Amino acid sequence: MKKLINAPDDVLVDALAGVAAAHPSLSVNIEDRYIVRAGGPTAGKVALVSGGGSGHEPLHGGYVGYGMLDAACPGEVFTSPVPDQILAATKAVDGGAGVLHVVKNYTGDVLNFQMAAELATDDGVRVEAVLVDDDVAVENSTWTAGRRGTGATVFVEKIVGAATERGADLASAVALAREVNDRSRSFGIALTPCTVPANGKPGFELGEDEIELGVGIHGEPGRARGKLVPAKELAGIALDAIHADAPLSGDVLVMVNGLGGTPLIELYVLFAAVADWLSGHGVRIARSLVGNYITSLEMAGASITVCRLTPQLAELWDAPVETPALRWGR
Amino acid sequence: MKKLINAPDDVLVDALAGVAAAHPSLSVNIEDRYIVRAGGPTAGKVALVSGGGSGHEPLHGGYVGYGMLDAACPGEVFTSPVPDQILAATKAVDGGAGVLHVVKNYTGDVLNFQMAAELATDDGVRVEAVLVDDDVAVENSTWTAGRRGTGATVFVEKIVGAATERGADLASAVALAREVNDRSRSFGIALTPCTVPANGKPGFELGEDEIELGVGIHGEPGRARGKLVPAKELAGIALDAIHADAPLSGDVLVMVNGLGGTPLIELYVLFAAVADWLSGHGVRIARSLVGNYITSLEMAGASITVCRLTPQLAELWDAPVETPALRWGR
Amino acid sequence: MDASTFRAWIVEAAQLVIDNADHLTHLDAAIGDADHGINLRRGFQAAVTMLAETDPATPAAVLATVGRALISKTGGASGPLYGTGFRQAGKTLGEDADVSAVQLGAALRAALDGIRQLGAANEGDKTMVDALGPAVRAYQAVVDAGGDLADATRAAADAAARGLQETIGMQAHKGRASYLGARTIGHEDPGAASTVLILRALASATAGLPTEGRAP
Amino acid sequence: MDASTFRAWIVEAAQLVIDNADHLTHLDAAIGDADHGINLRRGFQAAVTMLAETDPATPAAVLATVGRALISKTGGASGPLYGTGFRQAGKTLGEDADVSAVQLGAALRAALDGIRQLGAANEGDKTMVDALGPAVRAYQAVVDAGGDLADATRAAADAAARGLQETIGMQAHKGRASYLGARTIGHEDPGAASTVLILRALASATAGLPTEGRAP
Ligand SMILES: Nc1ncnc2c1ncn2[C@@H]1O[C@H](COP(=O)(O)OP(=O)(O)O)[C@@H](O)[C@H]1O
Ligand SMILES: Nc1ncnc2c1ncn2[C@@H]1O[C@H](COP(=O)(O)OP(=O)(O)O)[C@@H](O)[C@H]1O
Ligand SMILES: [Mg+2]
Ligand SMILES: [Mg+2]
Ligand SMILES: [Mg+2]
Ligand SMILES: [Mg+2]
Repeated sequence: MKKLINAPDDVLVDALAGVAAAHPSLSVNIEDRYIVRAGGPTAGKVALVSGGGSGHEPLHGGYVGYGMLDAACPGEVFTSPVPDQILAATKAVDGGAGVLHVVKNYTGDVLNFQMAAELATDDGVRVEAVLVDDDVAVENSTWTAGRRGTGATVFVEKIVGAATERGADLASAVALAREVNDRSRSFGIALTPCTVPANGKPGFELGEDEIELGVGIHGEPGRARGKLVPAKELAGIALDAIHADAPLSGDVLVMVNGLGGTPLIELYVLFAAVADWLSGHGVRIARSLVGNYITSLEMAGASITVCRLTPQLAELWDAPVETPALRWGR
Repeated sequence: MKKLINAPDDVLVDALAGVAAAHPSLSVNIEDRYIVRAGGPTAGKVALVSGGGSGHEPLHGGYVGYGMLDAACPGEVFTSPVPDQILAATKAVDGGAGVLHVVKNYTGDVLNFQMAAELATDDGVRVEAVLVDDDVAVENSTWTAGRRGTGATVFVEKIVGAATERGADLASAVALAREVNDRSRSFGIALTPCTVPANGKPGFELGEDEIELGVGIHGEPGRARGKLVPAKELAGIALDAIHADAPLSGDVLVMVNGLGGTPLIELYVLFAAVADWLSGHGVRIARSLVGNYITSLEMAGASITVCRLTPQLAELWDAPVETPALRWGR
Repeated sequence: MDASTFRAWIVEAAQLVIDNADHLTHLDAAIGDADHGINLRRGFQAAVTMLAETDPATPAAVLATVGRALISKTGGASGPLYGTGFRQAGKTLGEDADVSAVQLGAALRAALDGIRQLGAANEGDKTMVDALGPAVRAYQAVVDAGGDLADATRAAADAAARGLQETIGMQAHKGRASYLGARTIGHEDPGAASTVLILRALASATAGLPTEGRAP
Repeated sequence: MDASTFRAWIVEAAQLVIDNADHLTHLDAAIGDADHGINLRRGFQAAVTMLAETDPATPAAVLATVGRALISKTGGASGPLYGTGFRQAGKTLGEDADVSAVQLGAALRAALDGIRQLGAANEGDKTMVDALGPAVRAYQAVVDAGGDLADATRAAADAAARGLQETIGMQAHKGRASYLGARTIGHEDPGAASTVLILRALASATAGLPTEGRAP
C-alpha cells in the first residue's frame, strides 16, 4: 500500500485537519467529526446534512457551503458515520426550519442516520431523511438492500441546496430531493481496485485486461467482470443499462465522474463517447460535469450519471453555489 | 496499460472532442489543435496563450476562459505542441494589443513556442514570451536546461489573466508574469510512475516502499529515489527544499497538487502537514488550492507550490475567474 | 451469571474480535467492502474501555453500556445492529444482580428480535441472523431440557458455527453483499462469522474456560 | 547526388526510425520522457508523406520540405532541432540538380551549426550534437583525402555511432535529461541514437546498399 498518509488510523483526522486549514469558509469539528459552514446555522433555512464513509472526496465535505450542504458527517474510510456525529451535526446546523438528511442507500448509512434522526427528534429537532438510490447496476428488488446511492447524490445536494437557500420548506425539500433522485440513474466501471488504508490490501484483484462492471463507490467488486474495451463501448454499456432502466430523452444533466485514479484526459475521452451516444439517441446534454466528484479512493475507473432535467431543475442547477468542490455564480 | 481510451493514437483528438462537448464556453479547433474562448478574441486585451504536452489536465485547456487564458495549445501526451498550432492559436486570439506566450521551461516547449513567435511576428502579431521555471528540484545552472516549469504556471495564468482582463498592456503583463514566477517555487514527489498511452509501458519502476523525489510532470524519474515516509516528512522534504532556495515568509499562496492518481483525501492529509510546517516557520497561508491542477496522467503523488504574495498579487488572485477548472467571483 | 461474568464475556469477545479482525475483514473483502473486522475491533475496543471507565454494576447495565459503545463507535451496518442487539438484551434483565440461564435465553432472544426488527433480515438472507437465529434456538432447547448455562451457551456457539457454514451456500439479500448477487454464493458471511466469535466468548466466559480461536 | 537520392535517403531514414521507434522511446524513458521514438516516427512519416505530395524537384527543395514537415509534426525538442538542421542544410544547396560530396559536406556542417545555434548545445552535453559533430568532421576528412560520397557518408555514420557510444559516459547538460543530473550517466542519448539512424540511411542511400538496423 502506497499512500500519502501518516498512519492508516490517522487518515480521517489528518484529512479533516487539512480541510480546516485549506477552507476558511468551513468550520471543522474534528472531535465530533463533522464539517459545517463557518457562518453557523442559517436561521429559518431548512438545513441539509449528508454524510457517509470517507474516501469519496470531495463528497461530502467539499459540498458544504452556500447553495449546497449545511453539514457533512464523514465516517471512517468506506464506513458509515455513527449516530453521535450525525446527531451533533444535525443540532449544529438546525436553523429552526428543520433538517433534511440526504442518505445514500447503504444499510450502514441508513441505520446510522435513522438512529441519529430518532435521537434528534427526541431532542426536538424536526428531521426528515431522503434516500438516494440511483445505481442501476443493482436491481431494486426485495432480494437486495435496494439500489446504491452514487452520483445522483451530488445532484440532489446541489439542487435541493439551491431550493433551501431560497426558502423551500422541509416538505418541499423532501419532495424535490425525491424528484431529483427519481430522475437520475448511474452506472460505474472500475479498471483497478482500491485499498482501504486500515486494511492495506486491495479489495479485489483484476487482470491486465479485466474490468469490473457495475461497481459502487466502496471498492467492492461489481455485478460482473468484463474485458477492457474501448471507451466508446464502455459508454454504451453504461448508457444502455441506464436507458433500459429509465428511458432517456429531452434535456439531461450528465456527470462523467472519475473514481479517483483516472486522469482527466481519459474522462474527457469518455465524455466524448457519452456525448456521441446521447446525440445518437436524440438526447440533449443541457448541463454537464466532468471530473472527480464522488470517488472511491485511488480506484481507476469512472461512473456515468444522467438526470432527466425539467426547466425547474435546470434553473436550480444554475443557481449560485459556493463550496470547495462546486462553485459558480458567486 | 489500462486506460479509458479508444486507441492510443486517438487520445488527444478524442479528449478534445470531449472538451468541446462538455464546455460550451470554449471553442475547440480539433483540426488545428487549440482551445479558445467561445466568444472569440477580446478586442484591445492582451491575449494570454499557453500550451504544452497533454496529460497535465486540467492544464492548460481547463484554464481557458474569463480572467485566465485566451488560448491553450495541447501537444501530444507529454510532447510539446508544434509551431503551427501555436501560431494558429496566437492569431486566433490576437485582439490587437499583443499576445503573451506563457511557456513552461522545457527545451521542447521553448523551441516550439520560439519558432511560433517568430512566424507570428513575421505575420505582424506582437508576441512576448515568459518562461515559467519554478521547480527547485532542478538546480538552475549552465549544467542544466534550467528549472522546469510546474505548479507556478497555474499561478501565472490566473494572476496575469486577471491583470490583462483589467487592461494591463503587454509590457506590464510580461513584468507581472515574471514577478509571479520569481516569487513561486515547487517540489514534486511521485509514489508511482505513469504510462504514456502511445508508449504502453510505465516510465520507470518503483518498489513497494520506494518514491521518486523531485519529479516534474512528464512521468520522468526525479532527482533521487527515496523511501516512502509519512506525509509529515514528505511535506518537510519539499518545503525545506523550497525554503532553502527562496526563504518563505509573510503571506503565501499554497497549492497542494495531485499528480493525477492520488485521492483527494490524501492531498488533504498532505495539506495539513504543509500547514503545520508553514505555521511552524511563521508563514501564513493567505490563499490555497488543494486538488488536481497540473497532473502527470495517472501518476500517484503530489507537488507543493508556494508563492510569496504581495497585496497586489493576492488581490489579482481573488479577481473573478470563469474557466472549467478554476472558477469564482462569477 | 453476574455483572463480572458479563464483563468477562465482552472482554473475551473483544479479544477474539481483535485476534480475528483481519480474517473478518478478509471475509468482508470478498462480498462487502473490507471493513467488518476494522469496524468491530473499533467498536469492541470502545466497549471494553467504556466498561472499564463506567464499571456498571448490573448485567443489564453492562449490556446497555456495550450496546451504546458499539452504536457510538463501530459505524457500518454491524454497529447499529449489534449495538441494538446488546441494548435489547440488556432491557430484559431489569435490576437483577445475577442472571439465570432462563433469563439469558430471553435476553438472547430479545437481541435476535431487535436485530431482526432493525435490519429486517430473515434467516437465509446471509447475515448475522443466520448465526444468531439457530444459536438462540439451540440455547433454548438445552435449557428446556434442563441443561445448565455452560451447556446452553456451548450449544449456542456450536449452532452459530453451523449457521455460519450454512451462509456459504446462500446468496446475500441484505446489506452491501446483496449488491453482488449470485457472486456472494460460496463465501462465509462476515457478520455471521463475528457472531460465532461473540457467542464462543460467551460460552467460555460462562464455563470459565479458554476460548478456541484465540491468537496464541 | 540528385533529388531522388535525397528522397531515397529520407524514405530510408523514416523506415529506420519506424523500425527502431520502440528502442528510441525506450532510451528516452531512461533519461527523458519516453517519447523520442514516437515523436520522430510521427515527424518522419509526415516528411515522407509531404515529399510524396509535393514531389520537390531539387535537393534543396527536398531538404526544405523535410525540415518543414519535421517542425510541423514532430513536437518535442527534437522536432525543431532536426527540422532546423534539414532546413539549414537545404539552404546551402541553391538550385543545383545534383550535389557533390563537397557540397553535401557543407550542407551537413550547416545542419550542425543550425542545431547548435538553436539548442545551444556543445559536444559533451549528451545530445544529438555528440553524434552529428564527429560525423561532420569524419565526413570532411574523407572528402579532404579525396574519398567519394559513399566513403564519406559511411565514415560519417560510423563516427556518429562512436559518438553515440561516447554519450553513455556523459552527464546530460541540455534538454529534459539534464533534470536527472548524474542519473543520466550510463545511458545512450536518444537523440544521438536517432542521428546515427539518419546518417546510416544517408550512407546506404548514397551507396545504394541496404542499411543495417532495418527490421527484417
Ligand atoms: N439488514 C441486515 N440485517 C442483519 N445483518 C446485516 C444486515 N446488513 C448487513 N448485516 C450484517 O453486517 C455485516 C457487515 O458489517 P460491516 O462490514 O461492519 O458493515 P458494512 O456492511 O456497512 O460495511 C454483514 O456481513 C451482515 O452479517
Ligand atoms: N538543447 C539541445 N540541443 C541539442 N539537442 C537536444 C537539446 N535538447 C534535447 N536535445 C535532443 O533531443 C532529444 C530528445 O528529443 P525528444 O524526446 O523527441 O524531445 P523531448 O525531450 O522534448 O521529449 C535528446 O535525446 C537530445 O539528443
Ligand atoms: Mg463499510
Ligand atoms: Mg517530450
Ligand atoms: Mg463492510
Ligand atoms: Mg522525450
